[in-house]
Parts: sequence; C-alpha cells; structure tokens
Amino acid sequence: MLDLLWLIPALPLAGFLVLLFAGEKLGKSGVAWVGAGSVGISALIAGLLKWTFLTSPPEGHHFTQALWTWLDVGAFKPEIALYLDPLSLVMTLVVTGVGFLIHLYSVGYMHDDEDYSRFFACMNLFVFAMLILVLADNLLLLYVGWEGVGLCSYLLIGFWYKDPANCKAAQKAFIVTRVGDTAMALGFFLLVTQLGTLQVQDLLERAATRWEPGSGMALATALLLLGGAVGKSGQLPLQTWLPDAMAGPTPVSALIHAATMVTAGVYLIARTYVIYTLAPAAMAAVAVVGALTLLIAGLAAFAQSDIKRVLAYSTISQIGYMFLALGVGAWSAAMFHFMTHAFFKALLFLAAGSVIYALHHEQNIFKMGGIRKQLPLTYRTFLIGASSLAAIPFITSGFYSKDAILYQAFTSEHGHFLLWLAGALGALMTSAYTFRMVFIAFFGEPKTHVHHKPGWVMNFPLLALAFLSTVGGFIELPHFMGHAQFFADFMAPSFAHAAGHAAEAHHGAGLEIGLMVVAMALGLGGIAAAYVLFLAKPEIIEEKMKSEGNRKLHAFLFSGLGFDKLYDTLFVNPYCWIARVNKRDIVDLGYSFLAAVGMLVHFLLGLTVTGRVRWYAAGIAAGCLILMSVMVFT
Amino acid sequence: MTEAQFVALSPLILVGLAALVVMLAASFKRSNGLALGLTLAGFAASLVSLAWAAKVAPVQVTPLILIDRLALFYLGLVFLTGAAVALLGHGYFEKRAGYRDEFYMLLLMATLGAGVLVATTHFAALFIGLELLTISLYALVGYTRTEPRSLEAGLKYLVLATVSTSFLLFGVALLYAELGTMEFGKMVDLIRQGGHRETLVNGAIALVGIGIGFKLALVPLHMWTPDVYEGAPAPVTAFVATVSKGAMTAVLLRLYLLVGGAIPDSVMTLLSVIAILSMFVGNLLALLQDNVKRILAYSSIAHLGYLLVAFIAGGNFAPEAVTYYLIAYMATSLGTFGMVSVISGREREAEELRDYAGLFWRRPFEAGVFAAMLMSLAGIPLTAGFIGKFYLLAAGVDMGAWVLLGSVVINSALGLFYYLRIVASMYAAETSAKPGAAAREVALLGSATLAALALCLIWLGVFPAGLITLIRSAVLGV
Amino acid sequence: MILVWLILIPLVGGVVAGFVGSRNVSACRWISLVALALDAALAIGMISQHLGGFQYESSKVWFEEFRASWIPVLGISVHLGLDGLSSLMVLLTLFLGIIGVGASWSEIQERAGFFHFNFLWIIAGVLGVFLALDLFLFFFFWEIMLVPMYFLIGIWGHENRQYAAVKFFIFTQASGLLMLLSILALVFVHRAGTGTLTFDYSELLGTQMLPAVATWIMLGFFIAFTVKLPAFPFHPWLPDAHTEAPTAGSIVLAGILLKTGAYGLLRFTVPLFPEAARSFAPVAMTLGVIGIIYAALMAFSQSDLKRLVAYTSVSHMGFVLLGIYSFNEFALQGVVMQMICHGLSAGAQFMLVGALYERIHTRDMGKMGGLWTTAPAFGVAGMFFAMASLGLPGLGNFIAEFLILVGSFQASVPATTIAALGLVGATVYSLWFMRGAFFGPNERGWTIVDLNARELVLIAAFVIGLVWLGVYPQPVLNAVAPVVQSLEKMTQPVTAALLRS
Amino acid sequence: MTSVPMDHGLLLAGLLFAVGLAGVLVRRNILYVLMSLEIMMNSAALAFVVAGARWSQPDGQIVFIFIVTVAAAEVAVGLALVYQMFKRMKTLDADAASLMRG
Amino acid sequence: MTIAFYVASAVALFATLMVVTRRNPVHAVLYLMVSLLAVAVVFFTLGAHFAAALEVIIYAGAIIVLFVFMIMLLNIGPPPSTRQESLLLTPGIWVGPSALSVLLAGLFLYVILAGGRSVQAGSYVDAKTVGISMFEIYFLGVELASMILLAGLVGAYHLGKRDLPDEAEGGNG
Repeated sequence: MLDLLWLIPALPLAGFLVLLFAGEKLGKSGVAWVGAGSVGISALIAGLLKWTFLTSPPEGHHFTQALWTWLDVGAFKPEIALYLDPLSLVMTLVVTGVGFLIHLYSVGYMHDDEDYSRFFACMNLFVFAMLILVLADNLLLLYVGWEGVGLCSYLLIGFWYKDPANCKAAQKAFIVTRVGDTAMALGFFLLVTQLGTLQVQDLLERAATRWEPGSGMALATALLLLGGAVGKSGQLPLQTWLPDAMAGPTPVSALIHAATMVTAGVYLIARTYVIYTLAPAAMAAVAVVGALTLLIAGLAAFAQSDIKRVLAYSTISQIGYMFLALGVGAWSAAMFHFMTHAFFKALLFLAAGSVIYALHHEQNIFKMGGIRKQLPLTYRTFLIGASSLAAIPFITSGFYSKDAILYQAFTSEHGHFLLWLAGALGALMTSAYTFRMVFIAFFGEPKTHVHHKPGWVMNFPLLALAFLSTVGGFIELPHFMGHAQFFADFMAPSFAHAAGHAAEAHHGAGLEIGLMVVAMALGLGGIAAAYVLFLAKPEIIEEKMKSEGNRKLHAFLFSGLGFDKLYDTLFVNPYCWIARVNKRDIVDLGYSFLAAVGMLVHFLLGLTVTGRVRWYAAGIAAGCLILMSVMVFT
Repeated sequence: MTEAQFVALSPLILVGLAALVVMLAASFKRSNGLALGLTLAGFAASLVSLAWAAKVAPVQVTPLILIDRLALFYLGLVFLTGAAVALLGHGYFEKRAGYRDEFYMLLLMATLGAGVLVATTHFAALFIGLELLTISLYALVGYTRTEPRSLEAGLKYLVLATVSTSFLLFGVALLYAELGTMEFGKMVDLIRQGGHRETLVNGAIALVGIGIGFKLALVPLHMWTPDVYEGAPAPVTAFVATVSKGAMTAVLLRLYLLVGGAIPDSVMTLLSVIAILSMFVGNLLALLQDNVKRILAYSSIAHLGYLLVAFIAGGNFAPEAVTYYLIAYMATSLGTFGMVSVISGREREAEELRDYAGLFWRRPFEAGVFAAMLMSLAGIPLTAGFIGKFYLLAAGVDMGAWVLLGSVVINSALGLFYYLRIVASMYAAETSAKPGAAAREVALLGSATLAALALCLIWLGVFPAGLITLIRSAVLGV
Repeated sequence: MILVWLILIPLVGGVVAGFVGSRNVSACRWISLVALALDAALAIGMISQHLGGFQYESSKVWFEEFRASWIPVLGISVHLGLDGLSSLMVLLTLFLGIIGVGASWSEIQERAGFFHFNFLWIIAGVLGVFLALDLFLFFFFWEIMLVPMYFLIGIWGHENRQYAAVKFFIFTQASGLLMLLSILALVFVHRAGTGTLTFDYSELLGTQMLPAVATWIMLGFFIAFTVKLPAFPFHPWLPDAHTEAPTAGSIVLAGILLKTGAYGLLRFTVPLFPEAARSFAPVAMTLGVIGIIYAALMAFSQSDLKRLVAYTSVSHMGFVLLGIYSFNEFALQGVVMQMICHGLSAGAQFMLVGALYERIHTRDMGKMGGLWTTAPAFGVAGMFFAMASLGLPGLGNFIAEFLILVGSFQASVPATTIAALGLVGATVYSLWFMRGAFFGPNERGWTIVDLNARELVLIAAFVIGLVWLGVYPQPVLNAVAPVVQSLEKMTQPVTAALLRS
Repeated sequence: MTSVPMDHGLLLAGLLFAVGLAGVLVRRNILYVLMSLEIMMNSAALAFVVAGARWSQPDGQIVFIFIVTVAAAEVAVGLALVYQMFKRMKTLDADAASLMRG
Repeated sequence: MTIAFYVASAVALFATLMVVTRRNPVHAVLYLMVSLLAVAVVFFTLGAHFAAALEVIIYAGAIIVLFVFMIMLLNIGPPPSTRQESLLLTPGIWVGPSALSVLLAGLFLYVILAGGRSVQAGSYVDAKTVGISMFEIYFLGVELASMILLAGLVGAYHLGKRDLPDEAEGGNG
C-alpha cells in the first residue's frame, strides 16, 4: 500500500502535463475533471496511506521510497526519494485534501475565465511541487518543491497578467521569497560542507552527534534555514509580499497563500527541528519572529478594507502563532495549528471568494454589507471560519490549536511570559479584526447587488471545510478536557529527537485553566469591541478618523506598518536607480573612452600629414636632428 | 671576371638584359603583351639562373657584390615580386591609354636596383642600387602623367627621396672619411676595433639610418608613404610597398648579421622607440582613413614597425623571424595593392572605401581573396601573416622584449579595426559608389596572379615548415 | 583519425554548402544539417563506446588520440585528444550546431550559402578548440573561429552589427595575442629547462618555473579565456555581439563560444600553472562574484531582450569562474554542468527571442507585453527558460549552480554568500524578462503566430535536455569525474589550506 | 701636398648641405627645390672627395662620379615631372601640389 | 693652395646662400653655377683634379643647362613670376626651416669637429688612378650607373612626352 506513495505527487504532475499540452483541446469539463480529479485521487491515496499508518504503521513510523540517485559527487549523494512519516503525512493530507476541495471550488469559481486550463495546470503543478516539498527525503529535493511552489505562486498571483499591478505583486512575491531562499540555500551549503549530506534523517542524526548544543554551526544553520522559512511563510521581515499576493484568484489565495504554501516555513523548521534544539538562540529567534509578526500583522489587519487583505494579514498573524509554537518547542502544536488553520483559513478564503464571485469581483468590505441575507450559506460558513479564527471557545478547532500554543508558550522550557502575552494580545486582535470584517461585510445595509449565486461545486467545499474547521480540533484536547492527544501522539515519531518533550511538562490544570480563561476573555472581548465599534456605534471610529494623527496612523497601519516603503527606500529604489543610471554599462564606457582617445590621436596625427612636401622634408630633417642627437650625445 | 663570378652575377645580368630587350622590342613594336612576355621571360630566366648561381655561391664579385645564399634567397623573392607586379601591371595599364612598354623597362631596372641592394656589401654599390631603384621609381610613381595626383606623388617622392639619400650619402662620406673604407665587413671590423672618433661615427651612422629608415618608411620618416602610395598607379604602389622595402630589409639584415647583435643599448632603445612609434603612428593614422590605398600605406608603416621588433629582439629567431615576416608582408601587400589594381576601372582607381561596397556579392572571388589578404595583414590564422606574427612574437618572447610585445598586441587590435572596416565595406550593401571605379572586365592575368598569391598565402599559413627550412638554410649560411 | 574527421566534416560541409547555396538555398540548409548530423552521429558513436552504459571505466586519460607531424622545426604537431570533458563539449557543440541550423531555417534568406559556410566553419573551429592538444594548434583554432563569427555577425546581424562584430573581433583577437605570448613564453621556459622545443600539451604539463614567471604566463591565458568567458571587466563585447548577431550566431556564441573560455581555463590555465592558479584564486573568484552581481544588475537594466539575455550569460559565467577557482570536485562538476546547461538555456532563450524578432521585428521590451495571450506556447517556453536561467530546482542549471556554490562555499564563504545574492538578481531579471515580453497588457495589440512545428521541435529538444540534466545529471558527472578529480588533485593544497585557515 | 685639414673640407660640405636643406624647406617654387636638392647632393659629393683625399684613395672621386651621374638622371626625371605638373596645374608652387593629405 | 681653398669655400657658401634666397630663377641658376664652380676649385685644391673637371663639365655644364632650358620652357624668368615668387616667400616662412637648418648645421659642426683630431688631407689622386680603380674595382658600379642614366632617360622620356591622342586629361580628383 505504501508503495503507492509516488503516485501522490505523480498524479498532479500528470494532470499538469496533460493540461499543459492538451488543455485547450479538452474543453472546460475535461479540464475540470483532469485538474480536480488528479488531486482528488491523490487525496484518496493519501487517505489510504493515513489509514495504513494508523492501522499498521511501518517500522519506525516512517517509510522511504527511493526512486533513483539524483547526484553522486564525492560523498554527497542525494536521491530522488520520498519520505513519509507522520509529519509529512499530515502535510500531504492537508495539501491533497484541502487542495482537492479548492480545486473543486475553482471548477465553479473560474468557470468563466478564458484561461481555464492554464489555471488548472498551474494549480496541479502547485500541488505537485507542494507534495514534493513535503515528501522530500532530503533537503535538496525539498528545495525543488520549495522553489516549485514559489514558481506556481508567482504564476497564479499573476494569473490575470494583463493588469500590471498583478504582475508586480507576483514578481514581488517571487523575489522576496527568493531572498529568504537564498539564505536557506546558504544553510544547505553549510550543511553539506559540515555534515556531508542533505538527507534529512541522516542530517538530524549527524547534527545531534557532531554538534554541541549551542554550537555556532548549529546556530548559523538554524538561522539561515529560518531565513528561508520566514520568506516563504510571510514572517517578519519578509512578510511584505503576502498581502499583495492577494492579487491572484481567490482559490489561489486559499490554497497557496493560506492553507499550504505559506506554511512551508513551519514545515521546514519542524522537519529540521533537531538543529533548532541544538541552537536555543535560534529557537528564541523563531519565537520572537513569530510573536512580533503576529502582532504586527494583527495591527495591520485592522486598517484593511479589502476582504482578502484582511485575511492575508490574518494568515501572516496565524503563521506567526505557528512560529511562536515552533520557537517554544511545541512542534506538534505548531503542526496542529497548521492543520486547523488550513481548514478554517481555506474556508474563509473560499467563502470570501463566493462573496466576491457573487458581487462581481467586489472585494472592498465597505461596499458589501448585508450579504448575510443574500447569501446565507456563504454567511454561515464564513462565520464558522471566522469563529475558528477568532478561537471561539470549545466549538471551534482554532480554539484548541491556539490554546495549545498559548499554553506551551507559557509553560515550555523555551517559553516566556512575554511570548504568551504577545500571543494573548494577538488573540484579542484576531477576534476583533475578524469580526470587524464579519460585521462590516455581512451586516448592515446591502450596498452591492448580488449577481449570481454560487452553485454546489462551490458550496460543497465550503460545507466540507466548515465541518473540518469545527471538528478538526477535537482530536487534541487540553489536559483538563480529557486530555485527548491523538494528534500529538500521532506526530510523536516525527519529533522523537526532541529534547525534553514539551508536552510532558505538566504544570497542573489550574494554570492551564487560568491561561485559557484569560485567552477566552480576550478573544470574546475582541468580538465585543468589534461589535461596538463597527456595528453598533461606527460613529466612534468616524469621529476618531477626523484627527490628522489618527488618519496618519490608519495610513500607517493600512500600509502594513510601512515595511514596503522602507524596503523600497533601502533596496528597490537604489537597485533600480543603479540599473537606470548604469544602463550603458560603465565598464563599456571605459572601453569606449579608450577608443575615443584612439580616434582623437588619429585626428591629431592626421594634422601632421599636411600633403606639403616641404613639411615632409622638414619631418625628415627633424627626425635626423633627433636621431643624430641621440646617437651623438648618448 | 671569372666564370664563377659571371655565373653568380647571372641573375642580375639577365634582369638588366631583359630591360634592354624590352626597350629594343619597343622600338620595333609597341605592345603590352609582348613587353610583358619579355619581362616575364627575363624574370623567369633570372629565377632559373638562381639555381645555377646557387651552385657556386658564395662568390664575392669585386668588393661591391656578394652572391651568397642570403642574397640568392632575397633575389628570388625580389624577382618573383617583380614578376607579379608585371602581371598586375599588364591588366592595369591595358585599361589605360598611353604607352605601356616603359612601365616594364622601368620595372625591370628598378628590380635590378633592388637586386643589387640585396647582394651588396659595399656602400658605393648600396648607393648605386638604391638610386637605380629610386630613379626608376620616380618615373613609375608618376607614370600616369595625365593624373595630377600621380605627378604630385612622383615629385614628392623625388624630393623626399633625394633629401634622404643626401643624408645617407653624407653619412657614408663621413664614415669613409673616418674609416677609409666603404666595405661593410671592414667597416664593422674597424668600428669594433675602435680608435676612431666616436661622435663622428655615431653621427654618420645616424645619417645612414635616415636613408635606410626613409625607404622603410619608419617614423619619423614615414610621411611620404601615404601620398606616394595613393598617387602612384596601384601596381607601382605594390612594388614600392614590397620590393623597395624588402630590398632595404635585406640590407639591414646583412648589416645586422655582420654586426652580430653587438649593438649598444642606447641604439637599441632608440630603435625600440622608433618601432613603437611606427606601429602606433601607422595604425592610428589608418584608423578612420577612407582611402584604401592610404589605409594600406599607413598599415605598411606599422608593419615595418613590427618587423623592427624582430630585429630589436634579436636572438636565435630574429633572422628567421624577419625573413618570414617580410615574406608574409610582401605577399600580402602585393595581394592587397594588386587587388586594388585588378578591380579598378578605366576612369579611376578603386581607392575609396565605398568603391568596395558590396564587392563580396559583385565579385565574390576577388573579395574573398582581398579579405584573405587583409586577414593575413591582421595576422589571423590560416594565412602567412599569422605565421609571420607568430614568428615575430616568438622572437620577442625569446628575448623577453615585453614592452615591444605589448605594443604589438595593442597595435594588432588597432590594426584589426581598420582592416575590418575594409572587410565590412566589402560585404556592406552596395551604396552610391562614385562611378568609374569599378572594373567592367576581369583582368585575367591579374586575377590569376592574385589567386596564386592567395593560395600561396594560405599554403604558407598552414604548411610553413618548408619555407622555414629554406629560410634557415639561407640565413644561417651567412 | 576519427577526431580529424570530426573537424573535417563540418569544414567540407561548409564549403559544399557555400557553393550550393548560391543556386539552391534549401539544399544548402539540408547539406549543413546533414553534415552536422553526420558529425554528431560520429561523435555519439565514438563517445558512447567510452562512456558506455553511463559508466566511466577507462583508466587511460584520452579516449581517442591523434598525432601527426606539422611543423617539426618548431616542435609543432597536429595533436588531438578526447576525454570526458571534451566529449561533453563536442556533443554540446554539435547539438547547438544542429539547433542553430534549424533556428536560422527561415530567418536567413539572403546569401544562405555563405551563411552556412561560416556557420559550419565556426563549428569546426570550436570542435578544433575542444580537441586540440597542441598549444599552437589550439591557438590556431581559437583564432580561426573568430573570422566566420565575425562575418556571421557583420553580415546577417541587426542594425548595429558592424560595431558589434568589430568589437567582438578586437576583444578576442587582442586577448588571444596575449595568450599567444603566454604560450610562447611557456614553450621557451620549457625549452630552457629541457632543451626541447615543443608545443605539445602533455609535455608542457608540469613545466617547472619560478612562481613569478608562472603567474605572468598564466595571466596571459587567464585574460584570453576570461575575455571569451567573459568575466567582469572584459565583458563589454558580449552584449553587443549577442544582441546584434543573427539567431544562430547568438546561439553558438552563448552556447559554445563562451564555453571555449571556460574550457580553456579548465584545460590549460589551471593544469599548466596549478601553483599560480592557486595563488591567483582570490582575484579570480572576486572577478567571478563581481561578474555575477554586476551582470545581473545590468541584465535588469536592459530593455532590449537580447541584451538582457546577453548579460545573463555574463552573470552565469561568473559562476563558472567562481567554480573553477574553488578547486574542488563539487565546484568543478558544477562548472561543467553550468557550461552545458547555460549552453542550453541561453541558446534556447536566444532562439526564442530570435523567433519573436522574426514576428514582431523588435527586441525592445517597451514595445512588447501581453504576448502570452496571442502566443501561449511562446509564453510557456519563455517561462521555462526564464526559470532555467534563474536556477529553478529540477532543471539542470540548478544542479550546476548548486554544485558550484557548495564547492565555492568550501573555498570561500564570503564569496559564496555574495554570489548567492546573484540568485536573487537572477530572479529579478528573469521576471523582468517575462514581465516585459509576455505579461502585462498587450498595448500594441500584437497578434502573432505561435511557435510552429519546427520551432517546437527545437524548443522541445532544449526542454528535454534541461529537465534531463536537472533530474538525472549523473551521466555528465560521471563523464567528467576523472578530469575533475585530477584537477582537484593538482590543486589540492589550496583547498586544504583554505579549510585549515 | 696641400695643408687643408680634412675637417675643414667636411665642414664646408656640411654647411653647404645645411643651406641646401634650408632651400628645400623654404622654397615653395619647385624649381628652387630641385636646385636645392642639387646643392645637397653636391655637398655630399664634396664630402666624398674630401674623404678620398684624406686617404689618398680614388674611391672618393669614383663615388663622386656616381653621384654626378645620379644627379643628372634625377634632374632629368625631376624636370620632366615639373614640366608635366606645370602643364596640368599651371603652377610651380609645391604647396599647391597637395591634393593628397591626411 | 690653402688660401685658394678657403676663398673658394667662401665663394661657394655665399653663392649657395644666394641660390636659396633669389626671387628670379635665372639669377638663382647663375648663382648655382658660381657655387658649383667654386666647389670645383675646392676639388682642385684638394688634389682631386679629375673630380674638379667633371664638376665643371657635368654639373656646371650639363645640369645647369637643363635648368635654364626648363626656365625658358616654362617661361618664368620675367618680372610677373618674380612678383609671384615674392608672394610665396613671406618672411614668416623662413623662421622654422632656418632654425632647423642651423641646428642641423651646428650638429654637423659638432660631429665633425668633436674629438679634436684634425687630419691633414692626403696626397693628390690623379685621373689615371681613378680610372684604373673605376674599371677594375668599380666596373659593376659603372655598368649600373649606365643603367641609372638609362632609367633617367626612359623616365624623363615617358614623363616629358606630349599626350598621346587617346590620353584624355586625367580625372580631376
């Protein structure tokens, strides 16, 4: 059964190739069948594998399928091999499962687009690349997927390429993540040089034995890999591309920029967790990055008017939670949050997509309003998603996963009160801005006419995801609520090396309940505040906005805290400036100058050839004078 | 005069005789073809007699002339070149009005003068040979007397050559006054022994150098070159560029071999400066020149600068390098100026760059040969010019003359620029070329000569071993 | 003897094509194609014997060798030899040669005979360069390939062709003469030591000389090769030459001619002067790194598509320089990979741009945009090669750059760090390329014919090559492993020393 | 037999040479230029005769004879050229005869 | 004889200077003749009698006559052409060439006089010795000199010849 593993990435690849070469001839339904079908079958196979893992797990809870030797240089011998363990299995499930739902959704959402087959081709390619990323047995192969998803992200953000703004957003996404990737590549070089392999399990093995905890090498490697992770996952300081990435079609945002690709950074760190455990400083960095990101993104989300941008900032913020979790050693909590987040964020995006679809590509929440009544199903599913995001206690999956993170941020040996505080504040902001969005968009007076309602292909994924967003959290319950640890137990083999199993550090139910209550209070408080400010008494905001300072503050928040401007000034503009100024290539000008000197001398010498015989004779005489003088006087 | 001496002199005698025969024939029947036939017969006879003379060589005929392997080798070179010029001239003057026989007479006499130069070991003979060559050339340069530029060139050449010869003569007179002999060998010995007035001798050598440098058109004695090359009829230009320079180089080589490298450093430095200046001035002046003949004139200045590098570098390779380079240069110059004469029309010569526009497509054969010649001048492989340059650099590297070599490299780049300008204009689209420059008919003999030259150029560029062996035996025989 | 045939077939084919071309244009195309295909078949047949089963098993250095006397008085002989490195280069040359003929099938209508003559002679010259084992012969071929290339650019090039052709010629010729000086100096040094005058590579290997002398002689080689490569301060000829050349010219320029520079460094500069090369490594690596970054920036600043691609070549060749002077197996393997992959990706890009130019008669990105809509296959191909150019994993270029950087990381961490930034630069210009040509609004309202069958076949060949090299590069790595290992051995102390420090 | 120092003879030759050179350089009339050339040749010939006298050798005078011969031939050709030039260009100004330059 | 040498030298120098500075070509030619005759005297004082005779006959006789013929042929003796000559000889034109010539003369002076040792001229060389030497050692030179004359003849003939009917006036540029 496990031997079917290779089919999981191969099917989307086949789908991609079919669509690439025959996409135009298949017709729309054919494209839909190939595009969604290939991912669907992959999802089924992934489910089968999961079942196999649950019923008869392979030895050591992992399974490697080596396809062929990729390179063989010296002792460095990476293979094209797939590696399945609980961690990659969860990722695979989410990628294929959520991916399938989103494909299905796209069948309806993109139906009127002229580039239907290109869309599905890119989506399939993305799923393929993402699967390679998660299933890669070594980091080099992981890098293939890593860059592959980057490419697809680029292609899909710029899917509607006729608008220059979309192209720009796509380029930004690619380039910014590439900055992080470069750091990551350097990390790989370091690993190859120091440990001689990129095969993940060997690597972790060797790192654990060869590097002292806290050693410089481990720290450097960890930080370099972190560079890649923050780039891909839209974390500080490379988060700026993600809000712009919303230029792509909404299913793309759901799949790539919410559920799967942007969490690749989380996956990478989880995958190489041993290196981080060897470098506590790097762990701290991860946690701080996460904490800061979640706060900053949360703040920025308040000022957005585009529904997708709000969601984008919320994504950044939620991934910040995952980083926070990773940073405190809560590996499985991070993955748990990844999973629930994939469900509810995909749900939110798809629901938002339905709204946008219905309102004929209207994305501004201030122009929506009152859709609650017009699109009840969409409203309900969106509300489920929003609740999950806002972590409404007990009934939503987001609550459980976030709670696990907050708890560990406080209690883990790597944790810290400030980290917890940041997370808690984040929870407040999350619920506030989430419900700000809900209230503004779905309540109040309708401002835009609903053109057409989504059909079942779009509604079914919403329902499915809504279901998952709700029940997905019940597999991992806090200690005092029965202490179900299905997820953590399942993940455990993947984090076998983790020093001092974080989850085991039990601080008693009192503390846990206390923390949870605080978080719950903050979350609900946020909703209440949102209700007051955006639904009940919007004039408060209007009043505040009259002041110049507040408007500036709003603009500052709206711009994502000015990071774009900062980077423009520091990097983009100088680069463009040099490129513009030096278009003629100063080196070339140097040579041209030499040539010009030659021409000048030619011209000057030409003046000596006067054509007058007396002058020539004088030349001879002068030459004689010089020649003789030299001969005689030296 | 012994039989051996007579045999040894026979190549020179035959060429002189040919001049007289042509003159005699002209008094009966003026015919371009006949004159050419007789001229070629003369050259052929003397070339054949070279083999005859080689059997008795070396022979000293009076103190004036020494027929040794070096002389024979260069005689062969000079005569072959002369014959080629005759062939080119046939087609060229066929298109033009006026008597043609005089051309062959003067050509033969000039060649004879050059022949004397390569075999001379005495300053009196040097002077005579030089003047025979030069006076014939005055008339040859001004040969197309209906063309003002030709006359102007003739006059300029006459005035300047006489000035420089006077310097030479004065120098020789001073040397003679101090040393009491005009024989090369004895003079070198006496100078080496010392005991004479250094300043006088040095000054005199400088004056002699002026005379030689003028013929070789080295900076600062180069200024006549472009004007004379431009004004002279193209075949004559070919002759001036090849025979007269080649003969003078032979003299220089002979002196060089006699001196045996014992040249004071100051002189070496001076020569280096002259070589470098010649390269730079020649190439820079040619850079944006639009007249092909002038371009080639300037390039010849530079080429003699290169040649001087081999002399200066000295060492084992120098004589070989000089000779090989000279041969390559002569063959190529002959080819380039020959090409100008072959494709020139009746009214005027094809000398403007734009006259060459589209030549590649109009007359692919000629253009191809011309391009090959230019590549040879530039020293690109597959041509003799490459082997020549290779030799030159080898000689330079052997002796570690890095400054000179650096100049050679820079100047090769400069040179390439204007050679490529010509090539480029040949494959450019035909534009509004001035009429009258294009030949309507193909000069069969001329084209055949050029084809042979091109073949020889490429043969020497690909299989140089044979010629190298020959040169070695000639040069080392001294 | 088979090696001589390898060179002779294109030479003769060129002459025949040249003669036939004046009467029958399509016949001369077929003749060229057949000649190259024949040559390729010959080469593949021979090489596959030695690389049989993709396993390198021979213990002797040269697969094939040919030796004949040429100019015995100067110790010059016709000495040809083929090893793993030159095998790959020969195959690449013939592959791109065939592509080049195909790419100019419809582009070259005028004077096709002479075109194919020149083209085949370039191929022959390049093959000679890759096979020559006598330094004189090497130089001979090195220069010979310039002339037809000059004609190719000068006659069939674009608007500013004269300037570009002359610049190309002068740069390479002047630097070539420096190399000739170095060759001569080496030969004379060797003669001073042993008493024999020879230009033979195998005999000149291991010539003993003072370090200062070796450095100077090496510099001559180095400059000649880095001009051809081209490395940073010597690159200005390249953008012009590439831009103005006809498509086939650009393909062979970028694909093969640049590789002769890299080949020269690998074959001559390093093995002949290992010590000097070692002490020179910091300078060379610095030049390489500067080249990577600078050219990436320059590529971004261009609006002419061909110029852009040309600068990307400079950038990629910076990696080659960096890799060669890292002196370890990773880097050297990467260098060979980079030579091949860049040959393919840049060749393909030039082909695409050429095909585009045929359709819209401009290379200015300011006048393009949105072409994806009207020619999606073009767009896909452009995307593919842009991605290859930026080193997308899964394609050959990634393997190449990865190996080079892993190798150079072991030699110099700072250099590698800066060079890695070149990856970002590559992203910027590749996306700029895509944005300029294929994305954005189609403001000019272009409607163009998409790639036709002939072009698709050629593009497919490139694509297959790059993907194959990206996912299974082992045959290439195996083929050059012995060469690379001996190079590494030769320069061993440097790596050890750097690691120690 | 005589008591003239050789150097004085050479000196005279040198001065004559310089004067002749000055003539070539100064005079634009081509006839004067030819005359000045004769002066230069003649001064060189004088130097040879002086040198020959110093060594009591006939060689100096023989070279003198050669020089005279050459001078005669040269003047003949030169004047023919001047004649043609005057005919075509209606001037004897040497500077005017500069159709070719640069 | 010594005095004769110096007097003749002075005359030669003076006459030569006059040649170079005259405006009327006829005057100049006459001064040239004087100069050549004076040089002949110098030859005589040096014991080169044969040379002195030849100088008078060939130079002063034949060559000068050629010049005179040419002046007549071109008809440039009379005043209009002298005036034209003055136009050509502006004062400024003298500066550079004179300086150059003086410098060169100075250099010659230095070269000839430096080293101090002044050698007396040798003995008288009679015509017979010259003749014997000429036809024994230098006979090749004599033959070649004849060729030179022939070349001069052919050249002068060709150049001086009237235009043939088919010879058009040459192109004007």
